[in-house]
Amino acid sequence: MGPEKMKEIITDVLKDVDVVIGYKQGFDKLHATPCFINKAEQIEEIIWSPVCVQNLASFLPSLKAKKVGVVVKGCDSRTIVQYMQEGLIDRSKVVVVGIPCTGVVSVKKVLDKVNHQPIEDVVFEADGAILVKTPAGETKLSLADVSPDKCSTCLYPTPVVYDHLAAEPIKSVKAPEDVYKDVEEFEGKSLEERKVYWEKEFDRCIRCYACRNACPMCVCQDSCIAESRDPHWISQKSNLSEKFMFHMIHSIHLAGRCVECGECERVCPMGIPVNALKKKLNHDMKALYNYEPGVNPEDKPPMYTFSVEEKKIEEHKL
Amino acid sequence: MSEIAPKELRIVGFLCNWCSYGGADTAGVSRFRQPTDLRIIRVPCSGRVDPLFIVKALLNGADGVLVSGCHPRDCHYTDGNFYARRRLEMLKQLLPYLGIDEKRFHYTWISASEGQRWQKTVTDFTNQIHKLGPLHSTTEAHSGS
Amino acid sequence: MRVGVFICHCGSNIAGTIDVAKVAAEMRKVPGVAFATNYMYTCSEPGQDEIKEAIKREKLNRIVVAACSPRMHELTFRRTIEKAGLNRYFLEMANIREHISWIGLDKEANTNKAIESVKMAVAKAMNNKPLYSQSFKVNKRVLVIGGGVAGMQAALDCADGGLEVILVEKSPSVGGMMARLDKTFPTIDCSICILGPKMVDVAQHDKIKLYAYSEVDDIKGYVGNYQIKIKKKATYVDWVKCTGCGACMEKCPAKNSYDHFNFGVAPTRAINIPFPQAIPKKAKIDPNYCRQFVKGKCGVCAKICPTGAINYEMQDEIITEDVGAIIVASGYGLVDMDKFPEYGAGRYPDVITGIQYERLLNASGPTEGHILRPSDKTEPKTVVFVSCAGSRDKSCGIPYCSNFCCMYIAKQAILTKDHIPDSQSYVFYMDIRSPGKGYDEFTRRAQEDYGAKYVRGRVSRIYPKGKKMVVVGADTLLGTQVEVEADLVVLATAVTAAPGAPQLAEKLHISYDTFGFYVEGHPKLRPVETNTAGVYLAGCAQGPKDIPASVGQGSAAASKVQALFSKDMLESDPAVAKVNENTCVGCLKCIMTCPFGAVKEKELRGGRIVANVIETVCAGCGVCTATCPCGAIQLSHFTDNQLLAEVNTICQK
Amino acid sequence: MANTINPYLPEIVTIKNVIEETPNIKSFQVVFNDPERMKTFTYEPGQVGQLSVFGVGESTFVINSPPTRMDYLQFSVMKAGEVTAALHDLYPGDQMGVRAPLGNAFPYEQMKGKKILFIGGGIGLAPLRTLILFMLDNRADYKDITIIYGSRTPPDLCYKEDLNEWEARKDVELILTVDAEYPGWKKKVGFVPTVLNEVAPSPEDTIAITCGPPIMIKFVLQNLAQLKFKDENIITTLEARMKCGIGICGRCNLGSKYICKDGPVFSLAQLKELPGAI
Amino acid sequence: MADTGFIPKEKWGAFIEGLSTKAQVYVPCLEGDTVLFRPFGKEKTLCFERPANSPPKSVIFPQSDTLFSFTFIKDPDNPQKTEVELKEHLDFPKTIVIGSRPCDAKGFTVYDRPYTETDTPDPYYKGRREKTTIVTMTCNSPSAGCFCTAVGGSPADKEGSDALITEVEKGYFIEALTEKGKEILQGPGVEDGKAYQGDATKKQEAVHSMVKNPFGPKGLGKVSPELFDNDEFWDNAVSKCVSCGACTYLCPTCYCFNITDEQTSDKGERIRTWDGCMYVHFTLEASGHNPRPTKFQRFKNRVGHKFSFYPEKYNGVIACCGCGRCIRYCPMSVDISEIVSNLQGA
Repeated sequence: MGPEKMKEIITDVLKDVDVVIGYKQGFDKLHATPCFINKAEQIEEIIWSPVCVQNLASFLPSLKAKKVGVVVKGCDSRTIVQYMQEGLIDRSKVVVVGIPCTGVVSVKKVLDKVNHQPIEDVVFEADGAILVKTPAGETKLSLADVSPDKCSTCLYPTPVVYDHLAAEPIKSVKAPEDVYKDVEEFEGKSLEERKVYWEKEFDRCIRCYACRNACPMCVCQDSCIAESRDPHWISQKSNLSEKFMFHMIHSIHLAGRCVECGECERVCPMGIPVNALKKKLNHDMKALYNYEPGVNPEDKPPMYTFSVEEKKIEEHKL
Repeated sequence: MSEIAPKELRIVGFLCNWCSYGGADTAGVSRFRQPTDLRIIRVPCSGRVDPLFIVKALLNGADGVLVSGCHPRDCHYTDGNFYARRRLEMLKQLLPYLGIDEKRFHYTWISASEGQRWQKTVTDFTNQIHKLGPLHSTTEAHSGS
Repeated sequence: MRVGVFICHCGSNIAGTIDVAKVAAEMRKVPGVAFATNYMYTCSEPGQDEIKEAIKREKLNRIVVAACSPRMHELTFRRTIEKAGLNRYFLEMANIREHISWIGLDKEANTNKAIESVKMAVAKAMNNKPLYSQSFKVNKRVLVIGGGVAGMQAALDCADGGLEVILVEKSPSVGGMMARLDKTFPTIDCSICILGPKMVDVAQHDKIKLYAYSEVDDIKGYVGNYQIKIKKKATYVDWVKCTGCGACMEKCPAKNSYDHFNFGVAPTRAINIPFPQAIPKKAKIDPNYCRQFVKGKCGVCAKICPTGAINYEMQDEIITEDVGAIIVASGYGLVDMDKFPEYGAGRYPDVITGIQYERLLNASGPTEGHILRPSDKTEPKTVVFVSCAGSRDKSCGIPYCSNFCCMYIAKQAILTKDHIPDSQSYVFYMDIRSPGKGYDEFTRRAQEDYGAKYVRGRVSRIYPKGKKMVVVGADTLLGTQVEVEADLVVLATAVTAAPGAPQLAEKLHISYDTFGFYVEGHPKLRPVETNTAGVYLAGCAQGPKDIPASVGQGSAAASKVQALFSKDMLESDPAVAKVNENTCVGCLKCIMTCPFGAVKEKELRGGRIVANVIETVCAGCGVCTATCPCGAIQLSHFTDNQLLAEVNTICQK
Repeated sequence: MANTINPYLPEIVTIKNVIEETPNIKSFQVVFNDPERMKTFTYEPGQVGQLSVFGVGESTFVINSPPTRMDYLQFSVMKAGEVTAALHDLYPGDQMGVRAPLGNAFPYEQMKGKKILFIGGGIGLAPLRTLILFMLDNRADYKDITIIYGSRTPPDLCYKEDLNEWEARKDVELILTVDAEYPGWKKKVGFVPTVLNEVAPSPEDTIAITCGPPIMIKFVLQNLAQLKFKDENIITTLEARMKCGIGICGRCNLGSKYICKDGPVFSLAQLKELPGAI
Repeated sequence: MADTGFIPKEKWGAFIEGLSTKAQVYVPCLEGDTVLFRPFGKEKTLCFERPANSPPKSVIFPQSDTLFSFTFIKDPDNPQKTEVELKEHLDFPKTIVIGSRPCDAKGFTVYDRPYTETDTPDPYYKGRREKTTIVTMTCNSPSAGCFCTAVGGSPADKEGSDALITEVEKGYFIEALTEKGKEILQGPGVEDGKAYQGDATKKQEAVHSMVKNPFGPKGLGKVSPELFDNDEFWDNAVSKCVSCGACTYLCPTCYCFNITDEQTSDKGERIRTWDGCMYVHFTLEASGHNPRPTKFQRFKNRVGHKFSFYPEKYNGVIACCGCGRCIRYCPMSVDISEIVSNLQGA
């Protein structure tokens, strides 16, 4: 399934919208970059391969005034559903070009495998093998080895919402109970171990806000309380408690809203597992309210509603 | 400050104005003895309590945080404590994931007439925090990058 | 910033266990505090003058009063500083009495805690912003919930004062419990004779709109502007046509219907008028017993009714009324007999409740005023009264005293002797509570003039023996076991909250205690107010009380409403949510969570969408503020920065 | 700069007097706590200072008292954000921090012997006030001085005492205007640029100095051009968010120029060279 | 010159440890898959193989730095009056950075001009800079996205460093470039380096040739003023930018900062923290006015500063060291070299 079908669809969609957001090749073959297509001649630039990692749906709220076509993978499509739940987009002004996806690469993992050499070429072979060429030679990798963790438990390889589908739908072969295995595993650690773990991870944070700005559900963006004096939740100091607090703000604001696209973690230049806390929260939302973000447009995010009788919440005793 | 200060731990309480703050008043009027560690912040409703206040307190030096509102269905603002319940439960479950003992945070419902229940809650929670000891906060561990 | 701090001694209430001078001295060291002092009674007139003078003399612009609970005196001091020219929201209070001095004896620990608490208040005060009220129009109509003596009194006082009154009564007639009483203590007045005229007044008053057999379904709005939904329950009789002739009741074949008015002392008809003096005097069908409903055919009443008022198809009806204030006089209930297995749990027909006995005594009751045992309709010669059946009994979950049982038992003992001169009454009591005017004399008359034998002790068991009921109890004064073979036993069953009281409280947003009684604004000083502006209490809904007290509260509540309505415009509380349009991102999550629908979408010039708070609808709960991810919607007076200032003060040390 | 070692370290001053100019503008007269410093402190008209409310932050204001009157330094503060709100809460006797002087000054040397036209709006009179008072204190050095000043309403006019004094002087022409009719107001009504056109001063041998809200400046510049003022004879002073005050932190740059260091005073000719300035 | 030395591979660890007894030593450490400069400690995993994710700029220009602390002093007898006492913090420890790359070192020279070579030098930067020895390491190979040679640098460039280390087969060849650099040669286990000079030069040249030049054979030319002031050009170029600050915070030459006050009760600090011109708050004024409200205006300023404004002010020196971090770590793979190429017009 090459990008040809997708190009055809986009050619069609473009007649009807102001702009289509797709992927084109970035500064090397390992990097794709979003492209905003408003002229037919740009369509040739479009690519589709496992390097197309960005969640393009994130751009939709900022383009609310326009009619927009957007290319989404299964995971990214949940963003659109969540936007619908929260009323952040006008669905009638969005044309979704869905791509059934068998997994993307983690650029960090690939670079690690090739010692961070400059990339000269990347070829995806039919059997799932990846040939990466660097000045030091050619390395053969398998997609499964260099996929981000989210792909290994992906339940939605085919977009949950779309207007056009660029290939035949793919059924998930992953077990739903595995999605939060990492959360449960981490819960096996002692309190002290967990504390030390997070302190070490968050200590690397440089508060560049890439995680926040790349997050499709961080609606505040320029109005984020991490940078405001009124309210003054955190200072600009770069000590651990402030970094920790920033990540708590980020996570708690995403409670029951994170669609697990993993952008926060992918874009972190310091390699902090930023998505892990949100996964934990999602795990709890599922357990408490049987809620899964970004799946059903009719749902209401659990933090913005309630039940008079909460069946799963027990009163805490002292 | 005074010598007794080190014996006390830092406990922050968020009490809704209509029920629990009144409950604490009732306990006071009834002269129900309580430990002195707790510092009370009056809020209109438990629904006003952003879970981030609790995180902020725990990260910045508090050893325990107590939130108390009206009993479910008895909220002065109808639904405020229903939202509070979801938010606070979310936090209650998240804290241990971060390595913070969830016992350092307690939320409950106490009405304006329940002075005795308030006394018991403060006493038990304070004892619980003392059992856990001070929370070694993460502040100024090392400032990296 | 120039904060002035005033530490109140409250006599020795605070100063006894807090070193107030030290607290004031510590405050003088706090940056931003320009003045700090301690004073014997800050709330007294000279105390308030001291604040006013200091504001002018020291050019203070924020005031912290460390004293009692703000629930007590916040308004007092707000007015004080306003008189001195400061915005009233520049006041903060530190509660060093209820929350410190009264709950601990360790002066050092208390002083330390007080210092920190006052520092918190100073930190918050420095973040206080001036807030200004908006005025809004008051709807000068009042809703009275409950047509008992308290509710009727409130309704009449309001109506006589010129207010329009909506009176909602759950049962088919007004009158409440008092209408069921035979006589009243201590005067032995005929109850219905003194109540009846009031009931008629209610019915005939052109300012009172009575909804009988109706319930409050829903309440929206706020003081001055409530929207009430009233459910008129189906009576299956068109009350416009019904003349109350009673023909239907005579002919109704369903003769075994439960008589709610008479507490089941005897059966009644499925279609009935509850009692001869009922207001409104209209018939109503009980579909649980009516053959037309139970069996699907009968129609006798429809045939007999001279005005054709019967309508089996009638449905409940919802009516909307707008009012500005609400008086809750929803009355009380009585504990179920099945709470008392040791007394037969209601299985013995000759063990009855006090209110049932009233109906036996009453001339318009089922026995036409003859005391006849329910089992065999014979006159009892030995009657045992058991007080505190449930009351003051923790095992029953009722630790409180039901207030008026001692008195009505004495009355019933007297009436028993009047009705049956050769009878003997026994009263098992725990304490005789008769503190009212003429009350104690009354209980003595029962004993001394009417020969009632008072036994101090609890009844442990009642069991039947032949036609008699054996009452086994202790005489704690003599220290002996007592057994009385009685013909009839009357239990003074405990007063409880009215059925459904918590549900009504939830609709009203008022508090209720563990037992379901509504909580007054202050037990001493605001006995008929609630903490919800515009909602007032009267009668037993607040707790057990006798008729004069209930009537007094009805009048008191009415006068509160009159005072409220004396102005055409009310001032809104400005401590409501406010949107910073510069930082609002228009995600509108606040709209999703606002319990009052007070937040609306607003389009700015240029098309940007932001949230907008309707100030008069906002009740100030702050749910939106805790929802808003970007801190753009802030609850005034409880902003993030104000609460963070308090948190930070606690956390530093 | 007296403190050559640390340009970030403010000097402590004490507020001597606070004047409520308008409902939301207050002027603060301050003196250095160190009396020696008060004697050695020098600056030129147009230079600015950073005022510190410790715990809140810093904000930039022009020193609007002239170097010819060194009893105190005066700053005028319009309430807008966190720092200005905190400044408004200060009273005589309170302390604050000052970093001054910063930035460049009006080219008053080059103005000598010329006619001077001041055009100000609202709080924009503050920087002009320094220069006006400086020129009045050196009156002989300059030819005709004309001041056109306006505000929204009469209560919004700043420096009312000065205005009265200037009005009384024969060697100054003061033209006051307010945006709309106002009870008791007998002087001109209309926006400053309109009044400028009515007055129609000759560009001959004249330097125009203007400061005020951006929209006013925009039209004043247009109208001055129509009146045939040359770009190099039009001087304005810019306002921008400054932090460091020494041309590093990157906020106030217009291309390669930093308002805090290379400005705030620019001629229109200079501004036209800078990207995004106009 | 005797200004060279050699450290055999097996003594490398001891060499660093030795230096760490005399100064605060910062070395690139591996944490997870991230390399960043950390104070040396035996428990750390050192990683010199590739450039660190973030440059060592925080050593001299900490992300958050206390400019001074203030204390309010009150006389309880006269509570009306509050005195303020200020205290600067200008004591800086002797520090050595080992393992920075030539591009990182060049970054410091970009700082030096505005921070030290003015009439109002920045005492915090200057103080740390003077106390810090920069021991740079020649790159083993270029990294994805880097282009130092196109902006006047090289993988073995000496500018800004006190010493340059080049890894050769048997160990590390050191070249001292300044007096501070010479002190490094006194470190434990340093042998005579002459014999390895040749190997080192060979390696340096080899790596140099591997670096790509994104500006084509003609190299970096003049920015076209027409394009530079063309809003549409910028709008198209940066529509995918998410306005985060990863590029600026990882940039060795980005030096913008913020100053804020933090206060707790009677004391507080004025802190200087990293800030970036990519953030909307950066230029937002209290009135709500913002001279650079859109992300393309902010991006334009960033590119303009590096390739136009800075060179204009400082004799044509480009304020970009070509480290490639802003490209490599950009969430959306925005490529500044591509934008600059396009800015040169036809």
